[in-house]
Amino acid sequence: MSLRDLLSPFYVWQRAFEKPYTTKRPTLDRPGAPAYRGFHINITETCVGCGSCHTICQNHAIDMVAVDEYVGRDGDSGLRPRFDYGRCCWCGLCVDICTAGSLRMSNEYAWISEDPGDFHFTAGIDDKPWQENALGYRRAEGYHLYPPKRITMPMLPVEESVNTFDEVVRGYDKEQAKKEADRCVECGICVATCPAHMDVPDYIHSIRDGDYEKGLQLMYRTNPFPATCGRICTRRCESVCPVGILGEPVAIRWLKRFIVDQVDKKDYPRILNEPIGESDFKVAIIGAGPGGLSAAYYLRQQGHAVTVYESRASAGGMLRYGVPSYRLPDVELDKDIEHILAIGVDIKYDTEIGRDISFETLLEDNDAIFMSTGLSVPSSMRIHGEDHPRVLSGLQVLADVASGRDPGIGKKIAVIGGGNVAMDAARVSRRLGADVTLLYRRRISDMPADDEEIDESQAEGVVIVQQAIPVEVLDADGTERVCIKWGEAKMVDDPKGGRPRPVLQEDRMHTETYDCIISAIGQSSDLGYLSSEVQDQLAIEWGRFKPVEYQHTMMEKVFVGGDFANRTADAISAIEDGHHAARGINRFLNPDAFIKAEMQDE
Amino acid sequence: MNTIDEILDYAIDQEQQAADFYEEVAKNAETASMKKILLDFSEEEKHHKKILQAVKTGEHELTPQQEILDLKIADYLVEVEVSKNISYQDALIIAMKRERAAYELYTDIAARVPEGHLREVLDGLAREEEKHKLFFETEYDERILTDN
Amino acid sequence: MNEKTLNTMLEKLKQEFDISDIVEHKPRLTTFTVSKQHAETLIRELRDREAYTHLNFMTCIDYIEDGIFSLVYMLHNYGKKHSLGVHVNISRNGEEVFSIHTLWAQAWTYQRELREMYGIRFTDSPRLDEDFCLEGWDQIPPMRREFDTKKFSHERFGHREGRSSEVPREHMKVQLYPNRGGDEE
Amino acid sequence: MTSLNRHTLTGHSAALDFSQPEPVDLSSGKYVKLWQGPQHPGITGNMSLELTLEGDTIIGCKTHVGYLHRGFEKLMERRTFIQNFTVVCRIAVPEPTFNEYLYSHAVEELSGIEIPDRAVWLRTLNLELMRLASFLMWIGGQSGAFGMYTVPNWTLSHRDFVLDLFEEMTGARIYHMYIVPGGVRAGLPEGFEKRARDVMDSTEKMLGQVERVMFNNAVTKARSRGLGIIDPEMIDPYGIVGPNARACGVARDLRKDEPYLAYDQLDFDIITGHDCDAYGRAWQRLQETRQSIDLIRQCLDRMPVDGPFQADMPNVLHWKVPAGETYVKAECTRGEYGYYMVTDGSEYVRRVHVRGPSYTHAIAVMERLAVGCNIADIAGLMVSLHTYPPEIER
Repeated sequence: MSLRDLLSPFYVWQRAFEKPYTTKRPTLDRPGAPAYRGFHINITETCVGCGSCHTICQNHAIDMVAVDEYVGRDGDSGLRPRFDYGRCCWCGLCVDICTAGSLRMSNEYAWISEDPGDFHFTAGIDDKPWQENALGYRRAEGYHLYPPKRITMPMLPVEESVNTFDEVVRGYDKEQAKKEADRCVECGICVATCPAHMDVPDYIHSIRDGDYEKGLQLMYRTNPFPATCGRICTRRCESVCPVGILGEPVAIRWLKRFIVDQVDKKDYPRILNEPIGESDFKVAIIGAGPGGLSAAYYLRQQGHAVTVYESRASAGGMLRYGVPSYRLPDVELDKDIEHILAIGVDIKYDTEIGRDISFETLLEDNDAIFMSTGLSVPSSMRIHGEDHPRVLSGLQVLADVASGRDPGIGKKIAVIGGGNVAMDAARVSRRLGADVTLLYRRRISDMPADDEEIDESQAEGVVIVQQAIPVEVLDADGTERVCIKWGEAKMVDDPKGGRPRPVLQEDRMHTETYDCIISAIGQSSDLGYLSSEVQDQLAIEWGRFKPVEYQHTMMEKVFVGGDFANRTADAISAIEDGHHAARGINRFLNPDAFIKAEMQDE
Repeated sequence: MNTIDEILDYAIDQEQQAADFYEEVAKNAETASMKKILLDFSEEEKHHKKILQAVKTGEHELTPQQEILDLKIADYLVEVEVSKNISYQDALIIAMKRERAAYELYTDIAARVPEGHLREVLDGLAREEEKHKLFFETEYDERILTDN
Repeated sequence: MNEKTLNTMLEKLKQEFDISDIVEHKPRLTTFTVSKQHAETLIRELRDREAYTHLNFMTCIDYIEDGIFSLVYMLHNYGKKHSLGVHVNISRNGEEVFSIHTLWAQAWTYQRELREMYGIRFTDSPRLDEDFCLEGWDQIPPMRREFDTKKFSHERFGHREGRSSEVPREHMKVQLYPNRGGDEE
Repeated sequence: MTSLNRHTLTGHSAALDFSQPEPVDLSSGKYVKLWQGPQHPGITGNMSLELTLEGDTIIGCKTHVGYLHRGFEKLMERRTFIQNFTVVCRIAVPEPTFNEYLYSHAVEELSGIEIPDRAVWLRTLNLELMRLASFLMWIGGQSGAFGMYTVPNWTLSHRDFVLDLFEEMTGARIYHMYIVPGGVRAGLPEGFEKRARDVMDSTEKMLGQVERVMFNNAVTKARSRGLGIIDPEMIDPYGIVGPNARACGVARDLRKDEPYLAYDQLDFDIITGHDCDAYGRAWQRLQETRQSIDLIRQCLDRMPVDGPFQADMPNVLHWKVPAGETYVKAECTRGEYGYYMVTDGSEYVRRVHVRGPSYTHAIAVMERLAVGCNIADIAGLMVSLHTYPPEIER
């Protein structure tokens, strides 16, 4: 034993004169680190109630509960997470997965209450002292628990696409689709917003499982046009997809298309194998667009004798005569239509109600009628000189091209409008070799057309002039040309609210000569086949129907749907109208069965 | 038209005439829904009339200095004919153009009278008509110029 | 360990023992399955002849669907920095297994744990039936896959009152579109 | 069969005698049974020693665990791959991040995920800070076990300074849940490096004081020299790893032997000792604590300050890891810590086995070294093996 070993320990005395390590303040006053994982905060206005926090919580500490402050609406389930601090382990996975970025943690970690119920609370709804706490854990930038970016869709390169009517969007391959399907958090919030309430999370799940036949079956439950909608759907679902709040929404439309692309048409009867019921009723359907054919598909499954009357030579309505083939190839549309017809739906082409058969006869001969004749008349601009022969309608140009006729547009043209028809007309014209200028009275951001359509149009060389209000059509030199006078608009805020309105600046006028002007500013319905008495009975307002529940009109046997009966005027809404009308017609034809069933439910 | 009351009476009468006009067109309209729209227009004119009557009794004041937004939609549209199967678009065009004409009339007269109370009343009436025009132009912008 | 030495060793072992399913997971880890009859000798040979002197661990995987337990002996060769995972498949139904408690001092502990958690018996393994982690356990051995932890906890412990959760999609359907969607036909 | 190889392998019969002690006749009155634990402060964590004494001398020791069994390996079979990462940290309470790292690493290896460079360095830093915190707690424990309570005050306060760093870096002091499959959850906060260096400087200074007070101490030496001697021949047969082995002169360290994370880019040598007793092991750990401070400084010097810290990940809500099997390991304060993972291609892991060094150190080794020990030294002996009961039970 050395002397050193005896003396050295007394060194501890030196510490007595140094600053102590301990602090005098009560420890409760010590705030957590800025990113401390303390008690939960939820910004309930931002939260969309997707329930991902509930799903990921390994402790089952989170319930999704209805709260008085929020009700379900597009993009918000109205539910909010409720925490059970008897189970929480403060891992913060709920914060990491939060699709809306609304969930975070405060750096508060001390909380005393005698009531155990206080530790079971709805963050942001039940008042808690840390709700306004600015510090605490939140998901770090660049850290994700699901891929925020979409799998890029292979597209035809612009230099090719502008020269062909071949489909621009090439579709995902299996690997890409699986990856994209993987991004879905399966909250199902999109289902409420989809007009047809398709089982979106379920068919996306089927892609992850590689079970495309199941995916197809799931889609046909609510939509007999999956090949079509997988291409041209307005995809309201994607606009509410929670994954899109902080990243890009799941490409629901492309995934739907992917499933259809995987299944051969000849396998449809085996896979879908719809049971056809027994019925003696006869139902007539006016218009073989998506609404009419959807109604036909679901009505036929009940066993009714279904006859569709179509004024044109082919079925599909606007899908065939309005949507260009580079967006929706005929063969894909036919894949949908042929299956609907294959289950025993009868169709009469080139048969116009009011000309070949009267509406009254139809009413007499059938037990119910579903009308879905859409918006087929192009709107007029009502400006001077509009009746110039070189002013064409967008609808006509599209129908001509769809039918294989030359619309004769020339080499330098102007398109007027900002909707999808205007974009279609512009892009079709580019494919026909014309230089295209598109005049729109508002800003590009105000355009009702799909953003993708706007982007692709511009990529294909369509020149968009925004805030351009046409005021007059003038004669040009020679009968093959036409002049348009337009003025620049400035956007003025509407004092009563709403979107800013364009105001013409009369000192900023332009005149330009074109080979033709394609007007595509909107459409209205053609109800000429209905007598004014019938129109009155149907209670049509502003050329549109206002059906009651189950698409029923004021006339006993008549149900309506599609563009002229809804405010959204897109294929998926028409499809749902048809499906819903089919339900309504079944209830109307078999009232006893439904009343019985409802009584049993109660 | 020299006194303010005379001017207001004229304006009130004009509103009544407009209301009568829409009622007349409504009578001939083919469908019930169009009838309803035109009768709504007529009600709107009667509402205008009430406002002017309130101005006359002093219960309401005109606002001659107010800036009213002019969307200039009516200015460049073609004249349309009144018919029994008139469309909503055309009914709106007729309404816009009538309000525009009234506005121009009052502005015109105002320019010819000396500055003073009378002129203020005329300017005020012009603003009223401009407001009515904006009402129909907004409707046109919302419902007709949808571009879809 | 270079590939050649490894292959030479494996070839040699294959000749002597009933070895199958050789998988090289990464340069430092190879696993294979050996029949129960050969396993004890093989493991001893690996320790004494091939210098796999370190027992990293010993454990068991329950392949309930195949009716087997796969015992895993992870052996390490410090010199070659290589690990060998030796799998020995036995029946789930109470098949008794040789003990390696004479080869490594900690082996009996593993075997005692495996008896408790899976119900596997190791011949002559010391203190095999002493409780390890569990005291007064009256259920089936808990690591067997058929033991349902959630059910057990539901039955054994209470629930907090007032807990219930709604599914966003169902909630929205009831609220927003009760008569629509693909369900009611 | 029981005599197999016992005498033939090395010739050192004593080291390789694994046999259980003979039961004694308690009714003879010669012996006393004494339970130490499970809450005894001289036991590192909650486990019990069932001691048989003859006078002051221990003639038999049985260990009892089970007070911390939470069935994590079972729970992990019933949770998704992302959920598990919040569970694993609890498997070794004073040193949770090794579980986070090894779990994540096993999942990444099986799913073929390469983590970005910055995540590699952040993980290395995190693990070394953990080693430092763990050693600081251990030094306090060892000193306390020999009856000196000044040193625990010093070292545990410095451990708390390291925990402050963890709190900043990870959002929590103990269960950091920072290392996640795919990378880490965040970069370093503003000013972290400076604060970390300050803590390193003051800890280094404090360690000097500890050396003077605890190691150059006649009492410590008297009580720990010759206590719990590990015969080097025991090392492989007993599976002894880490500082317990290195203190016997066995130069094995996974950071060097099978480098993981950024260890192949750090400058350090394996530290070894030659005294196989409790003092030698304590000295070994003191040096490794200093080495850890050096490695932390190297990490702070060399780590990239920007760039991604997470690999591209699938959606963790329905993450399926391909079927496979792996064993990954890392050098924790006690030696080889390992995760054996078997996956079957589903959303759940098929089997995870966690290999903690205490499994043998606290049971087989302890039961053997205790025999012949004085009852007063049993706590010091137990601590000198540096064991964590929760990793035995999982």
